[in-house]
Amino acid sequence: MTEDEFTDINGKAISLQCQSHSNFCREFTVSAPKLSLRRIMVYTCSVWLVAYVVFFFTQNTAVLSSAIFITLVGMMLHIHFVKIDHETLLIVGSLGVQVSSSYASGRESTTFIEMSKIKDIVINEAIYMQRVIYSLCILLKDPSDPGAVSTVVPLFQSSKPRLNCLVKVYRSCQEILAQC
Amino acid sequence: MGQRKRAAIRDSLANQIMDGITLGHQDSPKHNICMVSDFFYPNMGGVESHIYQLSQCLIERGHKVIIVTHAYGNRKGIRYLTNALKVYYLPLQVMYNQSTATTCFHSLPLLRCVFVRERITVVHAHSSFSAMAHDSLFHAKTMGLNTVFTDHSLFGFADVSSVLTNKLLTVSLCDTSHIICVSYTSKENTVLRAALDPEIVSVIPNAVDPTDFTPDPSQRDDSKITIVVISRLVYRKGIDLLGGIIPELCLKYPQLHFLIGGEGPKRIVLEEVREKYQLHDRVRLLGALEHKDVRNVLIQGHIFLNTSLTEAFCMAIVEGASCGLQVVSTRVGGIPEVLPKELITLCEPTVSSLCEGLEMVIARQRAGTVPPPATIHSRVRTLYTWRNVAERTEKVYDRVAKETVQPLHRRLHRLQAHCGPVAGCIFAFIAVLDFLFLLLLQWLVPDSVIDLAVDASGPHALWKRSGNRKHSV
Amino acid sequence: MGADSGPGAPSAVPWRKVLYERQPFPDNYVDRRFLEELRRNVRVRHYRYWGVVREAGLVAQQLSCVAAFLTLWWYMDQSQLSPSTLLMAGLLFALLGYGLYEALGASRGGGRTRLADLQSAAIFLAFTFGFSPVLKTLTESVSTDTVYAMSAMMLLAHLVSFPYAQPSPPGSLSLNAALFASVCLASRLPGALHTFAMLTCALLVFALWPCLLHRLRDRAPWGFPWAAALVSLGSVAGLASLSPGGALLLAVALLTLTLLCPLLLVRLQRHKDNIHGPWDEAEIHEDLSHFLQ
Amino acid sequence: MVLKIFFPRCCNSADSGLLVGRWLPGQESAVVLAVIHYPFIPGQVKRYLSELQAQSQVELSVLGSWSMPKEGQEGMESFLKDLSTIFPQDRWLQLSRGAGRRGFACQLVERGGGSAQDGGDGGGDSDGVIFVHYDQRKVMLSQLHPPEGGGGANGTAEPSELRLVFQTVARSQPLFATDQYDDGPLKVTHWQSEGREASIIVELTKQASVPLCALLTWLLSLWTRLCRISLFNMWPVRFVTSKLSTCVQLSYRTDHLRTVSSPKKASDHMEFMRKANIFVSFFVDVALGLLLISWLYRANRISRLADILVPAADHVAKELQELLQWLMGAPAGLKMNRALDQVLGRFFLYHIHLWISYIHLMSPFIERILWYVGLSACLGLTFALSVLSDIVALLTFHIYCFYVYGARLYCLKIYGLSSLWRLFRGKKWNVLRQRVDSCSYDLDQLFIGTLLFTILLFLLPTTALYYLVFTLLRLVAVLFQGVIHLSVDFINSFPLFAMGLRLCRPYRLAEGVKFRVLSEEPGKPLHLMMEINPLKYSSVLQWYRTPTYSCYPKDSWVALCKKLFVGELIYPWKRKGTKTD
Repeated sequence: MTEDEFTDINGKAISLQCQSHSNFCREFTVSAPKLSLRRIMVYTCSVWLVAYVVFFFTQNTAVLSSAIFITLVGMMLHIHFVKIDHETLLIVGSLGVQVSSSYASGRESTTFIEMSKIKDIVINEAIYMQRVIYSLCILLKDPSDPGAVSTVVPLFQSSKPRLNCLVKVYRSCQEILAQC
Repeated sequence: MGQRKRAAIRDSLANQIMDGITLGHQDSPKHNICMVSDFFYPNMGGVESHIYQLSQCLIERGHKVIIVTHAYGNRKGIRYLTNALKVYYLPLQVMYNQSTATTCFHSLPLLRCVFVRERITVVHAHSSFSAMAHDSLFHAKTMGLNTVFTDHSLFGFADVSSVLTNKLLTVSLCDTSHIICVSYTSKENTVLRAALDPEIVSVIPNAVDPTDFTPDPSQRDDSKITIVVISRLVYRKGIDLLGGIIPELCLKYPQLHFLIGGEGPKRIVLEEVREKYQLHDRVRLLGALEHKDVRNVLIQGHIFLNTSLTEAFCMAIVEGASCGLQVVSTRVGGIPEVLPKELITLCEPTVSSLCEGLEMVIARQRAGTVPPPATIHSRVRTLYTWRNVAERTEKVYDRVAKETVQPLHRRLHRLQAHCGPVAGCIFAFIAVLDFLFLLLLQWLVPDSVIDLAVDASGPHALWKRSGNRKHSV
Repeated sequence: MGADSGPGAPSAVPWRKVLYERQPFPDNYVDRRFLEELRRNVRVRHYRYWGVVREAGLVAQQLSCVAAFLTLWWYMDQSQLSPSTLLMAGLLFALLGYGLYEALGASRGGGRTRLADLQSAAIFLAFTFGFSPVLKTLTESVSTDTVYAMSAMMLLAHLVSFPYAQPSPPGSLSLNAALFASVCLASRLPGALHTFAMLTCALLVFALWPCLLHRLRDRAPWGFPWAAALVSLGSVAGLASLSPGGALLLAVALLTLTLLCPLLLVRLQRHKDNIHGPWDEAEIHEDLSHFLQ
Repeated sequence: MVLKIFFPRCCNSADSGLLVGRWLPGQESAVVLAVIHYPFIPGQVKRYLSELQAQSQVELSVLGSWSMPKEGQEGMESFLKDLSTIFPQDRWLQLSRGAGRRGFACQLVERGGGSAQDGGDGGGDSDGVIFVHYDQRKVMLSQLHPPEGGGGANGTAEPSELRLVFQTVARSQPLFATDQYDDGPLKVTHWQSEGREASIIVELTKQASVPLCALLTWLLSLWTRLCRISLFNMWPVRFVTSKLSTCVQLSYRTDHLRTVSSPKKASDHMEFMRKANIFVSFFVDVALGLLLISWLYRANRISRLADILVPAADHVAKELQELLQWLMGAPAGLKMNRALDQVLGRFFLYHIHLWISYIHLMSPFIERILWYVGLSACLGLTFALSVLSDIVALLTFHIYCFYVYGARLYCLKIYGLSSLWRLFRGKKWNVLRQRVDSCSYDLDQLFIGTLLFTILLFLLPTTALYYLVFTLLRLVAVLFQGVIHLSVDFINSFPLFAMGLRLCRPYRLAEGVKFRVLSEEPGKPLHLMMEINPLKYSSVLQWYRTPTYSCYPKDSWVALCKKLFVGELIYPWKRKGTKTD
């Protein structure tokens, strides 16, 4: 098991954890930095400040309680639906590829793609938010026409690692794909 | 990630980062060229094929070429064409006639990203109708890149709209390093329009691929005489003249046939003429033609007729002549420069003059005094080749690469001095804003964070090298 | 062939403006003959002052027509002119005009018979007469200012869009605008018969008079300036009976239009600077429409 | 090639014996279903297997041997090795679990076709084996999505490996019927179902449901025949029934009941789920309806309702009258044509007058009608709601009429104005070329056209105002009906059963699987745990929503606004198809 430091496309530090369970089963985990307490504090405080200003002018206590409620609910929603803690790619030779992302709240969403459906794993260029970036993608076969690609499943979508990190994962994956 | 598209960077993807040995000849410097235009495949036309063919020949000569255009319908993202020609279809809003809307700023983030990641040294914009081309020139100058512009069209000076566009062109070209025009007439026009120093304007004609347009006399029916017209059916192509020629000649020569390829708003004129004079069997309207079908239509005719009212170069007559047809054309724009006198009959843009010219050619055709198609083809074949165009364009790049791009204060000064007090000040202000926007972007996303792209063509090309390797094995 | 222009050895071969030949000059070579085909002011027409004045007379007389119509309406609105008088006068003028029209038109083109003319006249009269009560109540609830503003706009539109080059048949937009304005104005009049008379008058002034004038200009060119002058004088005189100031203004406007504007046009021709060259879009001078008709 | 062995968790600590299962065709993988313990008689094993195979249509076979060393059974290994000669197979697995160790050891003995030569590579190849542990019960009961035959494109391709595993386990249900504690000739370890008693009750209900279904079917056929009588097929009746939402709901429910009560057994999972969903939602619907009845018929609520209803309708008519009076004046200071305004206003006032007298004629019977209509709630809440919607539609019929008059008048004006505006500019619409051409009109055409244009233009505000007011009224009524329709549709189509299943037994509806790495010892085979990935709630809704006549507005908002502007009649809550047939 090795752990390397890389950066994502915005220059933030991320870490790639490669775990080799056997020579045809590998697990890659890209972890984004944890939810920073400072940012949460800044957001919460700003919301409360605004609420207090409103309260100052309206003298309505409902504003304050709703501000507290909004921050709490917003934080819950954020950690449950938005903030992704780490993304895992488990590739098992001849069985398939499992992509899972776990949210900061511990919720996990997993998809398993069988090897028979996978055409290839490639590094792809894509236009994303006024940028052109590289991303690792799984190409799925078209069931009616085995030569064609029906869908492209992008990997590591929340932590967008840079090319050097992708190349490392890509090579490992290709080694396993070449075996079977 | 809406715009993801497959770009099969495969196999030895990472190798190129490790070993960057250059293969190929080292005699001249190699450039990283970015062609920018709103017009590219799948749109069809002269500019589109010019960009494509020129890029192919430049790749052949060892340069790295990428093309940037806007997204066409579902075709967005990054694609590769033949010989690893990389095309960026950027998601910019199309406003009118396949030209993007421009705000001078909104395209900067994407274009900067492309320029940085592809390590572009020369930005080559095409067509004065393309807003994206002008945008990219503007941004490239802000980023300190060398710029080249190719003008494909002619403009008048008479009406209000041309006065405005000419002003914009003046602003856009006033600090562009070099300009390329497709004919001498076009050069005179561009120099006048943009108030340029004629020294920085080169004339490099368009070309046709002669192998695509070979004659085949067996395809044509010699019992009748067929006149072929291939153009978009719009006013500028003189379709109204054609509508006058058809009844005149058809009444005179019963064995005369017309074959008209193309589509456009003026189609209705031709249909009305055909209905009125009952010429359904002699005038065939083929509708829009694909580029590959053009030759099949051309070789069915004896005479190629071009009725354009204005034309910078006119590839169509070269294609017609290359297929061995007798060419009759109006004497407008750069057309007299294109073909030698023995291959073309030039007429004034009036119905009577064109009919006269056509009758003369028909008489010669009947008498059998015209040279055989193969002779004409062999004469035309060597006139315009893309290799030659690429060679001459390369020299322009070499010259441009030696020049230094003007720093911001000089640029502002030049804008104010050259473009008039009002427009100059406005655009100097916009240039400053653009520069500030660039600084902001550089602070938000530093150049070091942008991944350098894997070269698909050029000296460090990944694909070419893997190809070479295969050969050596 | 290179892009560098350099001094270059003076070549024996003269430069030619052709692309099909490889010439021993760099691509950015600038010859002495560069821009020699540039022409200035190729198609400038030299106007004669009195010719322009003559043409401008048409504009002036149209303006006077509008003024005359408005004068008539004013008299009707003030009930100083009875509708029957106006109708009678209208009938008289119509018959006179028709007679003149027929006399001038030697050949009857287009196949319009007298019966068709009669039919048209019947339709005009019947519809106008039938609708005049409706028209009368039409703008009741609309304020007078709105009606005036709308009429002014429409009359202006009529003047702007009037096909001065070829006034017969009168252009759709100009005629419609004038009729719209006259309907608006007529609906303000005190009675249904007033409305009817006013509309008939509008028809005469805006629809039939331009036809007659056009024929007059075609067939009897000498008579046209006199007719125009007559109309202008008549309208000025009519307006003078209402308000002398307005008449003065109208007279000044007419004089400016007929005398001053042509003078300016002829004078300012000298400052024209138009660039022409081989790059210009060729213009089709022939009339190609005859192939389709 | 990597060998995959799907191994049930319950057999982890079974005694030594034979592995029974199936080699998946075309895949390098085996599914172990059960372990037959020593001692056994080979002939009996073979017979047992062939019986099971006939029952379950799965090619069961002996895959190999399983050894779980215990004290006193030292010689077992060599014995198990020899078993391969008794059960001739192409490949023979030898799994063994070391005492106190978690991992398994695996040996694959391959035999060439026909020859008895042992493949020698069995021993060292343990690296190329993956053990995938699975929970036999969950895999057996779960349904992989998309279900087979559901997607047309997927149905043609051969099933994937996972699907085969799921199929194999699900089909070999008869194997799991044998009880561990039965005194049979063979001792087998596999998943055991518990709670026989509950299953007896289920069985009894099944038995009872058969005559019930038959009765229901008979009743339904009677009802259908009644509906088919030619009297009901005449045009006016059909037209009315297609407009009344109660009748639509009735036919819809009949369809549902027919589906549920059909005596055929559900052929596949989707159909079963559909039936269950319909049944549950019908049940809930009726329960809610009964609840409503019990509330409604207590404390004389019906008569109070009737007392409210008539004055309400009266009040609405009064309000409308006042509105019309207001419109006939100078509403909001707008400049209307007085004559036209009076004509229109009087026309509508007369209509309202008619309406009021009709209501008053009806008022003595209202309570009766309501009483009987209320009974319909025992058929379900949806019926009550549909009846309510119909009543609202009937009570607002005058508004509908006004709307139609206004819209027609306005539409006519707009069309006239648009074509006259073209004439005004000297253009005309070319029908053949579908575009506006320029055209030179005759003098008389121009004159009359302009006259009409002026008249229409000045009358437009009056008509437009009437149209606007009545359209707004109409939209309010439509909105109310739309809300009722939406709720009825929601009750009809919501897959209650599937949702409940997803909530209580998440593994029953599987979207796929997920794997977890169990142990990793170098040199030992890889162990993975296969878990069921339950279907998302949104996908449950998408898969199992009962298809209904959907009554959402089909037009986009822009199209709706455009229609409103040009004065076309809108029926936003009705399906488009109903009007045509």
